[in-house]
Amino acid sequence: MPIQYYIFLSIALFCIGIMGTLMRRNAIIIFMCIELMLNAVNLLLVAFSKMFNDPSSQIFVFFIMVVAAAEVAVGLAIIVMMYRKVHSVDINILNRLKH
Amino acid sequence: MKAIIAATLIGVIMMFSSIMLQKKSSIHTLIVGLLFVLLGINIWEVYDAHNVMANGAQSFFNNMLSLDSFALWFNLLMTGCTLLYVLLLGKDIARVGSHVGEYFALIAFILVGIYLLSGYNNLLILFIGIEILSIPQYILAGSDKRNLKSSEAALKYFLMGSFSTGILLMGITLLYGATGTFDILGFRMLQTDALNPLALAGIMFLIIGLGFKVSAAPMHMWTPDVYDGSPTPFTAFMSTIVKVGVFVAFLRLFHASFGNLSNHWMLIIAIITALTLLIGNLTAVFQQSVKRMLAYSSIAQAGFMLFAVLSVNATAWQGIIIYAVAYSVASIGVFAVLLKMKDYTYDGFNGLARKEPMLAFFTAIFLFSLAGIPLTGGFMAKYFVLLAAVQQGQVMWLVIFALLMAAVSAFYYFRVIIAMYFKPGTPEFNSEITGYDKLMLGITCLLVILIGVVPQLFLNA
Amino acid sequence: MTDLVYLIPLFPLIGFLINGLGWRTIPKSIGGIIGSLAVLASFAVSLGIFFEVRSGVSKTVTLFDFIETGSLHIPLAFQVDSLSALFLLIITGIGFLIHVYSTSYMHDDEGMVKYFAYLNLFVFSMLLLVLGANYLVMFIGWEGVGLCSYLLIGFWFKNRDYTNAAKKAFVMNRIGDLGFLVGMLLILYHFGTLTYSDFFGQLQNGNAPVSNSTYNWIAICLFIGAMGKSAQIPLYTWLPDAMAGPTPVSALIHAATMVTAGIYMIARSNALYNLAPAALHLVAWIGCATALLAATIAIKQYDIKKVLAYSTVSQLGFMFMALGMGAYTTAVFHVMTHAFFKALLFLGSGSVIHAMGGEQDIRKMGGLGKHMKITQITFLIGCLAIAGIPGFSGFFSKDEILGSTFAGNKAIYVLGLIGAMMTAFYMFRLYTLTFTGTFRGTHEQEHHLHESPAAITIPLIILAILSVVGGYVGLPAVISEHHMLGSFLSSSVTNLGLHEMEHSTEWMLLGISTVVAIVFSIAGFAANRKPSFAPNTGLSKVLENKWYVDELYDSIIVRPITAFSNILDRFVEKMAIDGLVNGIGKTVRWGGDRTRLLQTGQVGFYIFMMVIGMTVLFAISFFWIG
Amino acid sequence: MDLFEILFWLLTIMAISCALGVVLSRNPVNSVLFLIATFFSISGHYILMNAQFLAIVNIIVYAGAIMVLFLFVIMLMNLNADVEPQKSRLVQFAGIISGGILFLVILAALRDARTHGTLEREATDIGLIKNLGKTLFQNYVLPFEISSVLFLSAMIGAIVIGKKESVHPVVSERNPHQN
Repeated sequence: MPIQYYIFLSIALFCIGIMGTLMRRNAIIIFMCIELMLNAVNLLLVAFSKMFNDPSSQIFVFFIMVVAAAEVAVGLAIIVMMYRKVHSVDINILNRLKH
Repeated sequence: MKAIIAATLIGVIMMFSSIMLQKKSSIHTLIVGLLFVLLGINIWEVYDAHNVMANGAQSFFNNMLSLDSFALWFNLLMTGCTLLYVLLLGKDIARVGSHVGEYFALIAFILVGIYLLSGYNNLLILFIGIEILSIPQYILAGSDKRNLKSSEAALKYFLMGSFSTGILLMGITLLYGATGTFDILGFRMLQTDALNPLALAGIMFLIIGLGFKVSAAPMHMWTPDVYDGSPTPFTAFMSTIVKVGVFVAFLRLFHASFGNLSNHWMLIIAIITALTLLIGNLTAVFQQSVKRMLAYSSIAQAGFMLFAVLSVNATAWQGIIIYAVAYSVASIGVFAVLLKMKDYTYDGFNGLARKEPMLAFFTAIFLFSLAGIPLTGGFMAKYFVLLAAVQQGQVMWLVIFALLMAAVSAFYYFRVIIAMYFKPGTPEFNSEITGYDKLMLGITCLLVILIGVVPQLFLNA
Repeated sequence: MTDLVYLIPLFPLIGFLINGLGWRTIPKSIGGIIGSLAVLASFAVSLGIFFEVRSGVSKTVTLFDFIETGSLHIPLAFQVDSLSALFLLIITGIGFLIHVYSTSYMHDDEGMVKYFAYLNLFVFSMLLLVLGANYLVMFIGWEGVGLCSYLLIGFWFKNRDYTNAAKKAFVMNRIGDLGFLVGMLLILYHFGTLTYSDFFGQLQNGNAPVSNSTYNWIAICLFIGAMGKSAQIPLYTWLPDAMAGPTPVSALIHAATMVTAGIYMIARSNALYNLAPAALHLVAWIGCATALLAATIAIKQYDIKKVLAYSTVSQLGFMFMALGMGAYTTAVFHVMTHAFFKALLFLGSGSVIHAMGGEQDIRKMGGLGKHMKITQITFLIGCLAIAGIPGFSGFFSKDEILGSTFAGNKAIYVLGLIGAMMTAFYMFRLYTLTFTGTFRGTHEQEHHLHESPAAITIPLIILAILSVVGGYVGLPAVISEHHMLGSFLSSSVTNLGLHEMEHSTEWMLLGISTVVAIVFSIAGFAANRKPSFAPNTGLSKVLENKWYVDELYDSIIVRPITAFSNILDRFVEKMAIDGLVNGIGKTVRWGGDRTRLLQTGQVGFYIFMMVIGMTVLFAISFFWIG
Repeated sequence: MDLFEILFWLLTIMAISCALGVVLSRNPVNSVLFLIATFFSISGHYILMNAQFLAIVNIIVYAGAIMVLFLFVIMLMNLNADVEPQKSRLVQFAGIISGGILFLVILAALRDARTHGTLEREATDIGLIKNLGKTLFQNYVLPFEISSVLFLSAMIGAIVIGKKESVHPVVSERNPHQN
């Protein structure tokens, strides 16, 4: 099976993630779309790992998951903090900082 | 390597310090002491590197990290800048919120990230380094919990930052797909005449991802909002030391790995540079708040630092060091003064020269440096990076454009000076300006001039 | 002695540091003495170096390395040769006199010590500019003088106009500096060095791998820098506005320092300009246009300092005319004589303003000669010198300039001659309105009129003597075979080959200049004997006037000239040049405003912009480059 | 078309349609569920490519831990379709268009990628825990150690951001442009 299949699948998932970040207003959904982008990357890495027969990219995937977990902890904390203040997770209300 | 371990330990110690120590001032004293120790360790490492290895780089852990003399020297300078930062702004950091020990711990962890970024040899370390740099920044941005702007800045920074991390990762993956390695020296095997599209796409994604972190246009839009919303002491840190840390990572990757592919990415970075300079400078002219002006000007300054990335030669490395130090020191100085002021608008500075002539004088020197007036560090810094670009020789149009933009930059920096010296008014201060403040600002000022007069001192010859 | 050259800039720097750091504690008189002594010490060293250079010494003193990267190596080095030695003398000598003058002039100002600190910094920057052995050091001094002028012009910062003038000066200078920087980078790119000796050496060997157009471009870029500093079209408007500063500062800027920087730079780069004929043409024509434009504007001005300011611009135009002819030593000669008489005139006007209690409008003066004899006589000497009356210094240098233009380009010669006419005219207009006739101010002012103290008059007298004898170092060839200044400078400056003129031609030129100067001086004097300042002098009023000569002068000379002057003043300066400068500012503002609007505060929009940017960059890299 | 390919296409269609479900569904809870489904199909791909360990980790860490966290937060905030505001049609359209264009551009760029690499059908053992563990602790021990710093900072972050600010006199940073 040519590697292109996986490249295209992964790019497709990645772009769906990007579309999601552009289309949604809910911060949590946006964050989820970003997780989707990361998963697209993971998938591609695993495919390359198979192609090169090299475990190092699987290790990389492992680290991406680790980092994502840490990021989720911080990110959800920030979102909850924001929610406690404005009782909404709508990013469109975040425009006090414009000038 | 010792410094990385030491910085981690400092972070851990600071984590516990807020439980152990009751008074904020003792936490401040502790971090200053520990940073001095860290500086000592850095100096030791640099000295060691001079003695033990003749020009060779020390590589660690299967070539994950290679601390050559450049990296060690850069780490030393950044530690020095952080120390200066803590000395100047320590009290203001303590005023942000109640988790003082934690803030300093995060700053120490960010230093670990910078150490990794200056010497990484593997894209995995680049990725982890950038994350170690970013996650504490999200937290610092949102650390002033009484202030909605701060939370807003944190959320924005977080969402956009993780988005750009995704892009960075995609770049790394595509490069891996083209070469089968994460080792940055392994990318040298890419051929310039028949470049694999996977590699080219990977490089593009990397440019975008790293460009976001250094706030290059069009990935810059988070910068003003985040820098404006974050608590000012942390804005000072994020816009200076952290940013130049990422620049070194940028430089390292593009020079060591993609140096011979420069005809593929040079134009792209040149376009980005031009856009960054244009947007940063033009928008900064318009701001009414000095803090926001500094946020925009940090975009403009990033445009100049991009010249170092553009020009693949030895001068660029010297340029980035000088730029990193000159820009960081002068900016931290301005922020230190800004933090003293009650009113962050230009009008808040009216008449400062009458009331606090020393303060005004120091501020003027810092601003001169940022605007690139000769005999200050900023001039030498700009000179070095532009020199590198001229030696490269392919982007003369951009150099001329950059000079034009440097002229524009004088507009907004000098507005502060005009307010301080030429306008009547009585500025109000947040806190009393003590002799200690003046002393520290004086030292900072001296450093700025020293960089401008004897830049060789700051280059590890 | 030449090894001690670093002392020359060091003394003013020390003076600056002492006065600058202690301006709150140091008493006024001490601050003035420190400032003056610092410059005097530099003058002493400069004198020593001058004599050594005269005996043929010329060397480069390197202090330490600024930049050291691979092949490139830029030291902080000082160049000691005849050109820099001469400028050193002018700067420190006249600078010292101005310092002495300032001790009295600024005595009532509360910020006097700060003022002296700035003054010393100014002298320091100028010395750095002149002494540097490479373009980088020159540039550092170059920016330095710009900065100091900004500080000094804005010195009396209570008035908002003054800060605007300061800002204008700074921005105009920045534009010029930009040109200089680009020129510098071009040199660096093509020749890999910024050091004069290396650069000129490569030029003279003629084996530099660059085309003629490159020489021209570099030369033009450098000239843009000179345009900014030396106030040439279109970057001159800052200079008259810069009159907002204290009068001694004007003297310093106009006579000894700052504005001569451009001349110095081009004279220094003579090896480059000799290879760039197109650039030389540009220099000559810009100089010529500036000389004429500024002279016509000067005729209409009523502010004593504004007249002098425009006359400086005009005289600088003359110097650039000489430079454009490749007669670098001539330009330097005029720099020297101009330094003497312009310093004299400015200090004299300062004395007048002092006596008038701050009044600068010549319509409210008149008859001051009765009250202040020394000022009057010295001012008259200055006027005679600048007008080019034979025997005074300005005559020799101006004649030499006109001679070179006659040999090089007849059209410029004619225009230059017109400029010289107008110079004589407006200077005597100024003199007549100020010192002769009856007093037109208030009684209170008249009561207050007095001669200035010795600290003011002594510098005036010294400068008056110099204005008379200063020209004798460069006698015309018909009078003396030996041109002292020319042969002194020949070791460092090579003039473009001039055509030897026949003696008869030269006598003729001398005669023409003399006649022009005298006739128009008298015209200026006569036309303003009985001044009337009605904005529109109706024909009836002219007819009423019984002075037949006046009427003649008025209709033949004065009215056309004033009409022309009005046009230039109103359209060229106000609309074209100011419009251009303001237009740039407006464009910047407009663009900034637009980009500012993009900052909507919406995360979604920011990411959207990022994605768009990403798409475009991808498209460029794959479908355009690759 | 053999079993391998059938599985590949099945998982691919599932992944893409579930990903679209994440983006398009109005109810946040549905989005989370779609995302979990996407992760499952991606895990399926991992197993196809003999990355068994990662497949398990992906399910445990992502679907099991991270997504549950998301779900908790969403439940906590009581967000549902009625509450969630929608972007205007124009913005949504622009999002789809720009994302689509980016996809097409990248696709066109990589169309003629000269990597004729293929994925072998034979099972390899690089994805086994034993192999990965060896690589991790031989070659990648530095990142492994260093990521502890990351966790420490994330932990501090949770404390700093999550903990209520203690009430004590602090000089608030006043900025006239705040409001």
